[in-house]
This record gives sequence, C-alpha cells and structure tokens, in this order.
Amino acid sequence: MAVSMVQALNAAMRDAMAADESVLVFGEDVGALGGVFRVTDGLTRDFGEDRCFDTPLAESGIVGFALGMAMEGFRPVVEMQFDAFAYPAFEQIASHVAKMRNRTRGSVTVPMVIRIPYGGGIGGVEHHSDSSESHYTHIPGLKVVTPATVADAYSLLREAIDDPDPVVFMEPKKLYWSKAEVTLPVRTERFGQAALRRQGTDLTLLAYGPTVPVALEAAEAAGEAGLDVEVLDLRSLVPLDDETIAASVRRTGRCVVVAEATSYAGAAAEIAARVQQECFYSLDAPVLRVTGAGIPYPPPILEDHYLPGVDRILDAIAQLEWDEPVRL
Amino acid sequence: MAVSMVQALNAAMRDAMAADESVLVFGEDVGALGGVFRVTDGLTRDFGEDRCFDTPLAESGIVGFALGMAMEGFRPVVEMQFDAFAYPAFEQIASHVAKMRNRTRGSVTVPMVIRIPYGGGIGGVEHHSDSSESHYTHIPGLKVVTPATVADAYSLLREAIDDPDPVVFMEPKKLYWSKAEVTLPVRTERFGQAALRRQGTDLTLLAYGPTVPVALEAAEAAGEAGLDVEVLDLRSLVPLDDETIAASVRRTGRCVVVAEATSYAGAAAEIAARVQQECFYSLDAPVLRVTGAGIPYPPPILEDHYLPGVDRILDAIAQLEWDEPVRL
Amino acid sequence: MIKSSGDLETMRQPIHLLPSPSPVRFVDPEGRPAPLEEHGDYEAPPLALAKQAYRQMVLGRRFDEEATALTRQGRLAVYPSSRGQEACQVGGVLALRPEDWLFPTYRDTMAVITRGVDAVQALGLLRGDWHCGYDPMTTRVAPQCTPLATHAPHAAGLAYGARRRGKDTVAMVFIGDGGTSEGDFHEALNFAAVFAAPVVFVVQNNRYAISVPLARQSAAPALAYKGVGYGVRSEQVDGNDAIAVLAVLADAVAHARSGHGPVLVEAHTYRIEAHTNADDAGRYRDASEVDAWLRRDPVARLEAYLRGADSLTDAEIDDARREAEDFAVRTRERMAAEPVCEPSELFEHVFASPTRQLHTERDRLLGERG
Amino acid sequence: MIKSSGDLETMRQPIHLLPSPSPVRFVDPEGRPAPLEEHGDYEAPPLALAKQAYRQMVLGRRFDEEATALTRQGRLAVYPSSRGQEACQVGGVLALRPEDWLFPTYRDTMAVITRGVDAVQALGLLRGDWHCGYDPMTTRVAPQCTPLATHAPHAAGLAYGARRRGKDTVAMVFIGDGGTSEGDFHEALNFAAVFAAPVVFVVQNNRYAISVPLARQSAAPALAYKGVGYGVRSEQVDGNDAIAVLAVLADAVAHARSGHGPVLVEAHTYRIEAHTNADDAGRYRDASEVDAWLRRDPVARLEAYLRGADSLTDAEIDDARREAEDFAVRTRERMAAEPVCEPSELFEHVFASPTRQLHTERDRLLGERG
Ligand SMILES: Cc1ncc(C[n+]2csc(CCOP(=O)(O)OP(=O)(O)O)c2C)c(N)n1
Ligand SMILES: Cc1ncc(C[n+]2csc(CCOP(=O)(O)OP(=O)(O)O)c2C)c(N)n1
Ligand SMILES: [Mg+2]
Ligand SMILES: [Mg+2]
Repeated sequence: MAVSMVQALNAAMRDAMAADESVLVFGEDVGALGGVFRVTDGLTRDFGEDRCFDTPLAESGIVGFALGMAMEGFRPVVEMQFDAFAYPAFEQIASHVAKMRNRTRGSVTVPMVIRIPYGGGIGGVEHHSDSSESHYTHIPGLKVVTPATVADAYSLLREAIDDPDPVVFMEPKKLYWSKAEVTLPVRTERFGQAALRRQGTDLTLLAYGPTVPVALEAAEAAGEAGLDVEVLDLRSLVPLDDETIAASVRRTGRCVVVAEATSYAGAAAEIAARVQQECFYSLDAPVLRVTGAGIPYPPPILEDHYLPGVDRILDAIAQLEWDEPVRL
Repeated sequence: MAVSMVQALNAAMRDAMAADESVLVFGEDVGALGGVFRVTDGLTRDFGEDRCFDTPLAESGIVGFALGMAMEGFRPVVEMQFDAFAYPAFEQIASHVAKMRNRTRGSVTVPMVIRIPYGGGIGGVEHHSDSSESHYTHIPGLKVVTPATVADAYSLLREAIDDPDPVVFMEPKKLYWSKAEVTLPVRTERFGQAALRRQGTDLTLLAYGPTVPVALEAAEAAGEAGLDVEVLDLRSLVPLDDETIAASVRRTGRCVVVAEATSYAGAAAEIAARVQQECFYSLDAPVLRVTGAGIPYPPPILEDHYLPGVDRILDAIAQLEWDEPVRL
Repeated sequence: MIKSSGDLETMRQPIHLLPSPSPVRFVDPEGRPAPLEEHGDYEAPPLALAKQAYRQMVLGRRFDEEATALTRQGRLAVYPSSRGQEACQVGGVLALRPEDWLFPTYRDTMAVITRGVDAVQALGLLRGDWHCGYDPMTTRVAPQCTPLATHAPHAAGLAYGARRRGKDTVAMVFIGDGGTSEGDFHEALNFAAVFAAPVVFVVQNNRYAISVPLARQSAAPALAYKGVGYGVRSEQVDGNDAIAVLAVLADAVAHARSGHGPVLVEAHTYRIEAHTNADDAGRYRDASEVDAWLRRDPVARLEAYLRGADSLTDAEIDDARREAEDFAVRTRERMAAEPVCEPSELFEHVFASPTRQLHTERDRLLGERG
Repeated sequence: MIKSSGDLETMRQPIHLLPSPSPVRFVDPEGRPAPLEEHGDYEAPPLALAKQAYRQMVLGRRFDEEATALTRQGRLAVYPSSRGQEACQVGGVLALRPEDWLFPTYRDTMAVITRGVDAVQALGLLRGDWHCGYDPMTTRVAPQCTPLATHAPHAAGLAYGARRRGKDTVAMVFIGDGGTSEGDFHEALNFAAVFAAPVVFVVQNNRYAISVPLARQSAAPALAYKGVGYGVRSEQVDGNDAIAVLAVLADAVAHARSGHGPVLVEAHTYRIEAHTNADDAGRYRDASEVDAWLRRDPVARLEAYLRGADSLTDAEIDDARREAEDFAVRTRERMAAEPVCEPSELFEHVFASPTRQLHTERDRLLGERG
C-alpha cells in the first residue's frame, strides 16, 4: 500500500501508544486539528484527550513539562510546530533534557522524543524552513535522527519512542508527502546505522533527511555521465555510523556531504572532518560539502538559491580531482 | 603596565562609552556590582545609571529589549552572565538579532554586542563552563569573535562595539585574570584576521580563546622534542581567516585544531573541514581535532578529563604521520 | 478606568492596575448604545474619529477578502485573515500618532495598511518575495512578527529608547491570546514596567491559537488580569466594539505617552476565518460558534451605531464601500505583476558589508548554471 | 484566605485568586502574637509542628554557617547561604508529605537537608564532585536547579503526571524573586493552571537577585499578584514568620492536593549573607539594611514566640542547639574526606548505554598519560 511519510509517522505514534500507555503525545495543535501537518491526526480521537492533547503555546514550557512527566514514568512525544519554533525551548533542551541523566548519575532519565519538522523547499514564509539539526548534534546527551524514507519514518520514530534517552527527531517537511509501498509496521536499520541507498564505486555521497532524494537524483545524473556514485543515507546523526561511512569512502576515494543546513559548523562539517581523518590515505580529493548557503533562509521565491540542488552537487562532483575532467 | 583581560574589556567599554553616547551597557548585575566578573566595574559610577544599568533577570528579554533600543539608534552592549545562561535568549538571537538586517533589506540594523563569558577550567559548578560559540557560528548574520590576549580583548571589543552588525563576543573566563604589559588604547588585527602567535615549520596548531595558551604550551613542549610548531590564534570565528590558515598549513603540511567546545559540529569541525579542502595537496596527515569530550561538561573535580590539555595536543601531534615516530 | 493622574506610587496599587471586571463597551451587539455603566468611565471618541474608523474598517474588511482571494490564485503563499477583528486592527492604529510605532504580527496586515503602508509592500512577507516588504524605519511599523511574542521585548526596548532620547513616542504591540503564553510576553511586560516604557500591549483575544481554544491557553479570569502582576495598568474591552476600542486605546496611549508606563489591553474578539487559508477550522470548532460571533460583527455594529446616532448617511456608506472596492481592485491588479526579486540581495544584507566568504559564495551560487 | 471549597468555576474569580493585601502574619517581628486580622483567616499550625520547625531551623542555620565555613577551607567550591530564610526553607519542606516532591534551587540546600537528604550528598553540587550528589528518585527532591526558573515547568509536569497516575502527590517548587522574571516561570504557572496541576510555587522574595534589588526586578505591588493572571490562587506571607509560613503553606498544599490546582505563595524574606561566599554585597547594599533585617530574624522570632507561649523550655532550646552542633560537626568531619569521583562515570551516564564513539573516547581520554 502506498503510505506517505506523514502516515508512517502517525502510525508509529499510534502503534507506540497502543503498545505502551505511558506514551503521550502533546504540543501545539496536535489534538483536534491533528497537527498543522496532520502527523498526529486522529490520535486524540482514538486514544482520548489524556493521551494526545494540546498545550498552551510555549515551547520551553512544553519541553520542561514533558521532562517533569518523564520523571513520573511517562514517555512524552512532543511536537515543535516548526524548526525555528523550537528555539524557545533551547535552554530546556540543552541544560536539562540532554543533561538530566548525566547530572543524576542515571537516576533521572528522560525518555522523551522531540519531534521537529525541519528544512525548506516547501515555500514557507520566514522561520518555517530552518535546518536546526546541527545545534542538537552539538549538545552531548541527545540522539539526533532523521528519516528520508517512509519506512524509516516509521521505524526510527518507534525506536525513538522506545529509546531510554531523549531523541531529537527531525522530520524533513519536504518529504512529508512523499510516498512508498510499505507494509506497516516495518523495522529498518537501528539508530547509528547508515543505509546504502545506491551502490557505486567512484564516489560516495553522504546525505540525510531532505537531501537524500536530491543526492540520489544527482547520482543518477552523474551515472549518465559515466560516474558510478554511491549514496549513503545517514539516518542517524548522533550516533553516526562512522564505520559504514569510512568503508564506503575508502572504497570510492571521494566524498561529498550534502545537507540543507548552513555550512558553518553544521553536521556536514563534522562528517567532512571525520571522513578526512578516517580515510586520509584513501582520499583522491578533498571531502566537499554542498550545503545551505551562509545566509539567513531566503523567502520562498528565492529559496532555490539557498538549497543544495542537483546542479550544485554535480558541480561539487566535477571538482573532485578526477584523472580526466568530467563534464556533468 | 600589566593589564588583566578583565581590565582591558572594561577599558574598551569605557572608551567606547566616552566616544559615543549611544553606547549602553546593560544586563544582570552589571551596575553597582560591576558584573560577577567585574568586567563592567565602575561604569555605572562613571557614566551614570542611564548608560550602564541592571535589568530584570531574563536573558531573552535583555536581548529583545536591546534590539528595540538599537532600532532607536542605541548601540547596546549586553552581558549574558554565563554561557549557559544565554540559552534562554537563543530564539531572540537566532530569529531576530541575526536576521533583522536581512529581513528588512538593510533598513533595520542591529549594532549590538552580546558579551558571553565562556569555557571552563575555572572550577565552576554545572552550567558555568559551557562553550557555546559554535551555536552562534552556525547562525548566519552573526559575527563571532573571541580574544585570547589582553590586547585583543580591548581591540576586538572596541571593534565589536563599532561594528554595524551584531557581534557575539565570547570571553574566555579562564583568561579573565591573565595579564600582559599593554598600553591602552591598543588596536590589533581586525575582525577576520588570525594572528600568528608562534612561528613554526613542522605543523600548525589552530586555537582560539581559552585554548591559545594551551596550544602555545604544547608548542613549547613539542619544540623540546624537536618539532617546530606554528600557532595561530584565530580570534575571529566568523568571519574566519581562511587565507592565513591555508597559507600556514600549506607551508607546514600538518594541522591540529584545538577548541574547548565538544567536537560534534563545533567550530573546530568547520575549520578542519575547510583546511582539508583548501590544503588537500599539501597535507601530510589528516587534520586532527583536540576538543572537549562528547559528554556534558563535568563537575569541577573531573573537568581536566574534559578539557583539551597539553598532553592531548601532544598525543594528537604524535599521530600526525611523521616520517619517523615522534616521542612527545 | 483609572485616570492617568496621581503619583506613580499610588498608581501602582492593585486597584489602579486591575482591569474592569467585564469588558468595556459603548455599543451593544445590535449597534445600540450600551448602558453607561459599561463604559468604565472612558470617554467616547470624537465622532469624526469613529467615522474614520468606519471607513477604514470597511476598507480593511474588503482588503482582507481580497487577500484571501489572492491565495486561491497563488498570488500569496499564505494569508492569515483578520476578518472579525477589524475594530482592533483599525482602532489600534487610529490611536497612534505618526511618530509612534506599531509592532504587528502576521495576523495584522489590516492594521499595517491602516497605518498607511502600501498594500503590496504589506503583503510582501505573505507573498513570499521578501521577508518584510516595507521599510520599517520610514513607516514606523516593525516587521510583521512570526515567532510569537518575540516582538514584544522589541517594542519595550524601542519605547524606552525613544523616551531616553526625549521623544514622546508610544509603541503599540499586537499579540494574540496564544502569544501571551510565551515567555517573551512575560519578559516584555516586565521590562516595560520596570523601565516605565511607553508601550501599549494589545492582546487580540480571538479565542483561538490556530486550533487551540482559549480554555487550553489560559485559566485566567481574563487575560487582562495578567497586568497587575507586573505593576502594569490593565483593561479589557469588547474588541468588536470599535467605539470602545477607540476609547480605551486613546486612554491607554495617553497614559503611556505621559510617562506613566505601559498598559495592557485585552480586546475580546473572534477570528471568523480559519487560522489561514491553509487551515481547516471545521476540525476543531462548530459552525454555530462562528455564526454566533458573526452576529457581533464589528463593522455592521459600528455602522448600525453611527446610523442610529444619525451620523452616517447612505451616501457615506456607499462611498466607503466604493473606496474599499477600488482599493481591493488596485491591490489585485498590482499583485498580478510577478514580483521582482534580486537573488544577489540575499548576500548583500547579511552584514553591512559582505565578508569575503559571502562574496565567494554569492559568485559561486549565483554564477552557477541552471 | 479563600478556603479550598466551592466549584472550580467560582474559584477562578479574581477575588478568590488575589493575595491578601499585605503579607499574612502570625508573629510580629518581636516574637509577639500578631493581631488576628493579619492572619488572613488561616489557622495556626499545631504546636508540635511549630516546635519541629524550630528545631529544624536551628539546625538549618547551623548547617548553613558550617557550609560557609567549608568554602573558606576549600571544601566547597561555592556556597549560596540561605541564612535569614530559615522559616521558608524549613516551613516549605514541613508542609510536604514523604510522597510529595521538592524542586529546589542552588539556594535551598537547607531545605534539601530538612527534607532528609544526607548533608554531604546535598553538598555534592557545591563541592564540585558531582552535579547532583543525591538520588532524586529516592529522595523525591529534584536536583538543585541553577538555570533560573527552568525547574518550574518540571514541577508542573511531574505534578500533573502524578495526578494522571492517580496519586495525590504535590510538587513544591522554590523560586527566587529574580527567577520570577524568567519566561519559564511564566510558562510553568500557566501550564500548571491550565492542567490544574498540584504545584505549590513558593517565591522566596529575599529582595535581591545577586546584586539586583527588587525594584529593578519588578514593579508589581507584590509578586503574589502574578497569580491572578494565570487563574492561580495566590498568597503573600511574612517569610520570616515561621508560624505564618507553616499556616499558609499547609493550606496551599492542601488546596493543591485536593485537586484545586496550583497555588502561588510569595514569602517576603531577606538574604542576610552575600549571594555566595564569592560575592561582595558591600558593593550594592548598606549594612544598615542588613541590620534592620537581622532584627526580624526568623529563628529568634520563632523562639521568642514559642517561649512567650510557654511552649519552649530552655532545655529544649539547648537540646536543639546541641543537635545542630552535632550535625554541623559530623558534616564537617565527613566533608574532610576527599571526594571519590570515578572519571569513567562521565562517559557512563551520557546515554543508557554508551555509543561506540563514547567508548572510544573514554578509552582515549582516560587511558592517556598524565
Ligand atoms: C514561537 C512560535 N511557536 C509557534 C508558532 C506557530 N504558530 C503560528 S500562529 C500560531 C497561533 C497563534 O495564536 P494567537 O497568538 O492566538 O494569534 P492568532 O493567530 O489567533 O492571531 C502558532 C502556534 C509560532 N509562530 N511561533
Ligand atoms: C537563566 C539564568 N540566568 C542567570 C543566572 C545567574 N544567576 C545565578 S543566581 C542569580 C540571581 C538569582 O536571584 P533570585 O532568583 O532572586 O534567587 P536568590 O539567589 O536570591 O535566591 C543569577 C542572576 C542563572 N543561574 N540562570
Ligand atoms: Mg488567537
Ligand atoms: Mg532573590
């Protein structure tokens, strides 16, 4: 059956709620409305107001309240309406959610999932297209995962809800309506494992979330020009699958990291830094990054100038010190 | 005259306030107390309550209020008491301070300085030792600078206050009481320029803020073992002095980046990613990073296990694929 | 109402800060004069002002309709309608002088055009061609703010700054009922109070934050009761009664302007349309609720009131409608032109002068094929 | 005081939410019974409880002195004294049952030990050997919170969670006057009110946030006036009068426990010492101000009151002091031992099971020379 990413996410919460009644879903507009993206559609109807409910409009409050509920044994799944609207919760996330277990030597644990729709390409007005995942990856104590496929949306979210630790679950808005033939429930690779989306020998593209389809498209295009491109979907930024990444790059000798977030100190920088370290002797060219530009996210009409598209990936590939010049 | 970094920062604000009466200093405890680190000591006494004043205890409010004052032509210099206590202002900084000029096509400008004491090594209890600079570097629209010397403390802060754009001014707590013979006022290199702190031919250490003295110490130690280490003090993370960095690494062929912040997606990751890209053909070894550990900042008694110290830098240097094994 | 007199110390007594126990009203839902005891001691606005408000409300409503229509034609990315809130949108702005500042949200485009901002520029954000289509410094209208309540501290800072410069500028900031739950609303009220900044906080309590009803937002007797906890004078007003809104806000602005510090005004109103054109209000509220509020329509109510007072002729009504129609048509025509947006501007306005890296990136990104 | 009866709707009327116009008091500063009209209709606590409070306050004061002394010996990294706030520290905790939760700040170590947490464990944070030296889950004391007001939403969530589980747990959260300015305080009050969570917010208004005096923190008539804006029942109490604190908090806790929602209590008190041992209060306040407050000393006051009521003998006083002395000596002795801190724990408690990267990093960092 063709299932959309939104449906898969919905099913994941639904199944988790059915399996464990300590799982609660709350946030802004997640109740009757079912979320502005309908990811929580029907949960209140089917599980009752006690299990899926709206809160006052205050993100720091939502996350802090969820932490308190976790202390009472609940497993809260909270929704931040858009990436930039999670910023008010930054202190709660950085100073408490990420640190509570460590602070208390494992006594107080925070099995919380913070769902954040992220990224652009949907024609959103300002503040609706930020890619904030890198901030969370820079906070020790948080796991950060992001699906690029419908099956992963289900499986990663189930795993996130089951996880004994806080998980920042980044949902690529642009892929919310993407569909795939999937039978739910489905389980895919676990946290910390990258997935091979396309096999290749000449070069490794590393992508996650919204850039995975873009990377695949670029790989196809490069394939037509005679380059055999491997594409890895990272899925889990923290923990990161260093082994699979390194194995691939050691084989291909070339690597481009593709991410929507602005480049400076983004997760892509981390990945590039690791790859050059791990694969130094195998690299035939520097690790390049194709990322969002170093500017505030543009208004819709100009967002293509910001986003890492196929052309920019191909440009980067062309620069990878090939023995003979490649024309892409 | 021996001047401490605290005194230099104080003098910079003092001189800027004397030069331009639109310069205001405010925040928590900056008035009568002179700041918990005494950086604003005497400003209220000497310039009056109107020019340097205490605010209610609310960091988001402080930054937002400052933005409003900037719209009326003031140049606010606000103090966040400790790094982790700037987190409540994250939304104001990310969604407004950094974006206001861009949003309004240059109509509304934000000549604001956000001073943030950062880093550890001072025996501070939890939340008093975070290194949060990387978050700010990941937000386009912010300049991020940090002094490691007394002269730079003065000069960079003067430049920050004069700058027409928001500057996040990271003050290394550990160096607050460091002293140097400096005659104030002094002007050093401008934003965007790294400073050569030690010349060397075998390897480049890149450091900033609190890690500069550590890097210098490591360089001395390596020198005794026969390695000639160059040390660059980056000073300005955004903009970053790519040219000077690349020129140095091309010459030495080896590079280690030293920063206190946890490694994942930190500024050090950015620098490593750029260096390997810019200097690929000159590198004799991968670019390594010596950073804070991937854990929440530890309690004082254990903080040495977190901090990048001389030993860890030497360990990294030893791994740099030398023709003959080096013993450091 | 507590007149803005007496020393600051006295005025900080709870009794001087608490709002009227029920919303101030001058006109009942049918457009008849409300009993005097509902006026809360406020003075009715001058008739000329009431008539001006009427014209602007008619225009605002028509503009709002046109904007919603533009979303259907793909000319606007999204539009949050303020239909039903015309009395607040217009009444708020008419309480201001040219030198004052308005800090609106995404919902307040009607207020922005009432303030005189060009309609096409005002729609810039929602059209998606730039984040803020007008120039805040010349229009004295801050960018329409999306992150809720975050503009409230800006208003406090600007108002305090202006006072520090010896000006008598007032800053008026619009916030929704939902927005009052955010920490920034709290911090802004507190800063304004502590610094006695001339800010008027206008909470348009339209009873919904997207789908979340007021009862889930707050358990307060009324949102106006938040003021006393900051030492901020507060009031609540029937936000669908333009006369009452004008009366209360004139007083609030005067209070702020005279150096007595901020004022918090809660205007009880209702969002007639869905949150935006993209929202489906049927999921969370009954049509009957909307119907009940349609019967308290602020435009019809003011019209009936002015007519009843023999202060509005048929010709004037026609005229107001024609003007509104013209405005709508002109707006539609001008919105038909493709927006011109220079990509290089993206890199120009990051800093006063682009860094080397921005130069390089611009050349790379804009120079590339495709 | 409004008795916790009547339906929720009625109890949300402003009159039921506003605090007493002046702080509730049972004992005047000289230790004499205060006039009945100052009791605000509250009932005096049982004598046994008052006597227990006295013992604990004597002990708390002595412990606090010892802790300050330990900073001078380098045994504590830093210590924020609660001298002068004994009535709040002890009165708050004595209002709780074992199954309730306490959410303290860095200032509330005295409350933490009153709650029964081992003194050396309670000093863990301030000693610098671990962020939280005790086990919150077994002690039902949350970690002492440093980022101001951020623990308030936790208390609201926990209280609501417990109620959802059918327990009648109450969560009491301590906040400073400064902390009330933070957005999280606002959001917590609002969440607690909307979800009718059994939380008692105790604001220890000790008139300073480090150096910042109350007047720069808030222009409110009293901080207790913040409650009404959330629909939260509020009260203010003389925080140096242990009897009044016990009376008001017993009522507040009962109100919360019975499902009537949260309560906000402002306790007016004073921080006698500097902010911490590292602070220099001479920079921002006069010794005369401190002197005036020393004359309202809560311990002496309770002692005088109990003596005046013939309810405290010299022997009992001696006994309390001896017990306090013993406690202090034992604490000092135990603090003399070097803390044992296993570096590998740093990596153990990041996640339930360390990631591969953490394993590698641990081996690298802990295995290295030096
Ligand atoms: C900080 C933040 N969180 C969430 C949102 C998403 N959002 C946009 S409008 C809205 C509802 C706002 O309700 P209200 O304040 O009552 O204003 P109204 O839309 O009714 O005018 C929400 C939740 C946002 N813009 N900012
Ligand atoms: C978010 C945050 N900002 C700043 C600080 C630094 N700080 C620690 S205590 C303090 C003053 C707190 O005053 P108050 O809330 O009145 O509590 P008190 O210390 O008087 O008990 C400040 C500013 C902090 N801990 N957290
Ligand atoms: Mg609303
Ligand atoms: Mg205090």
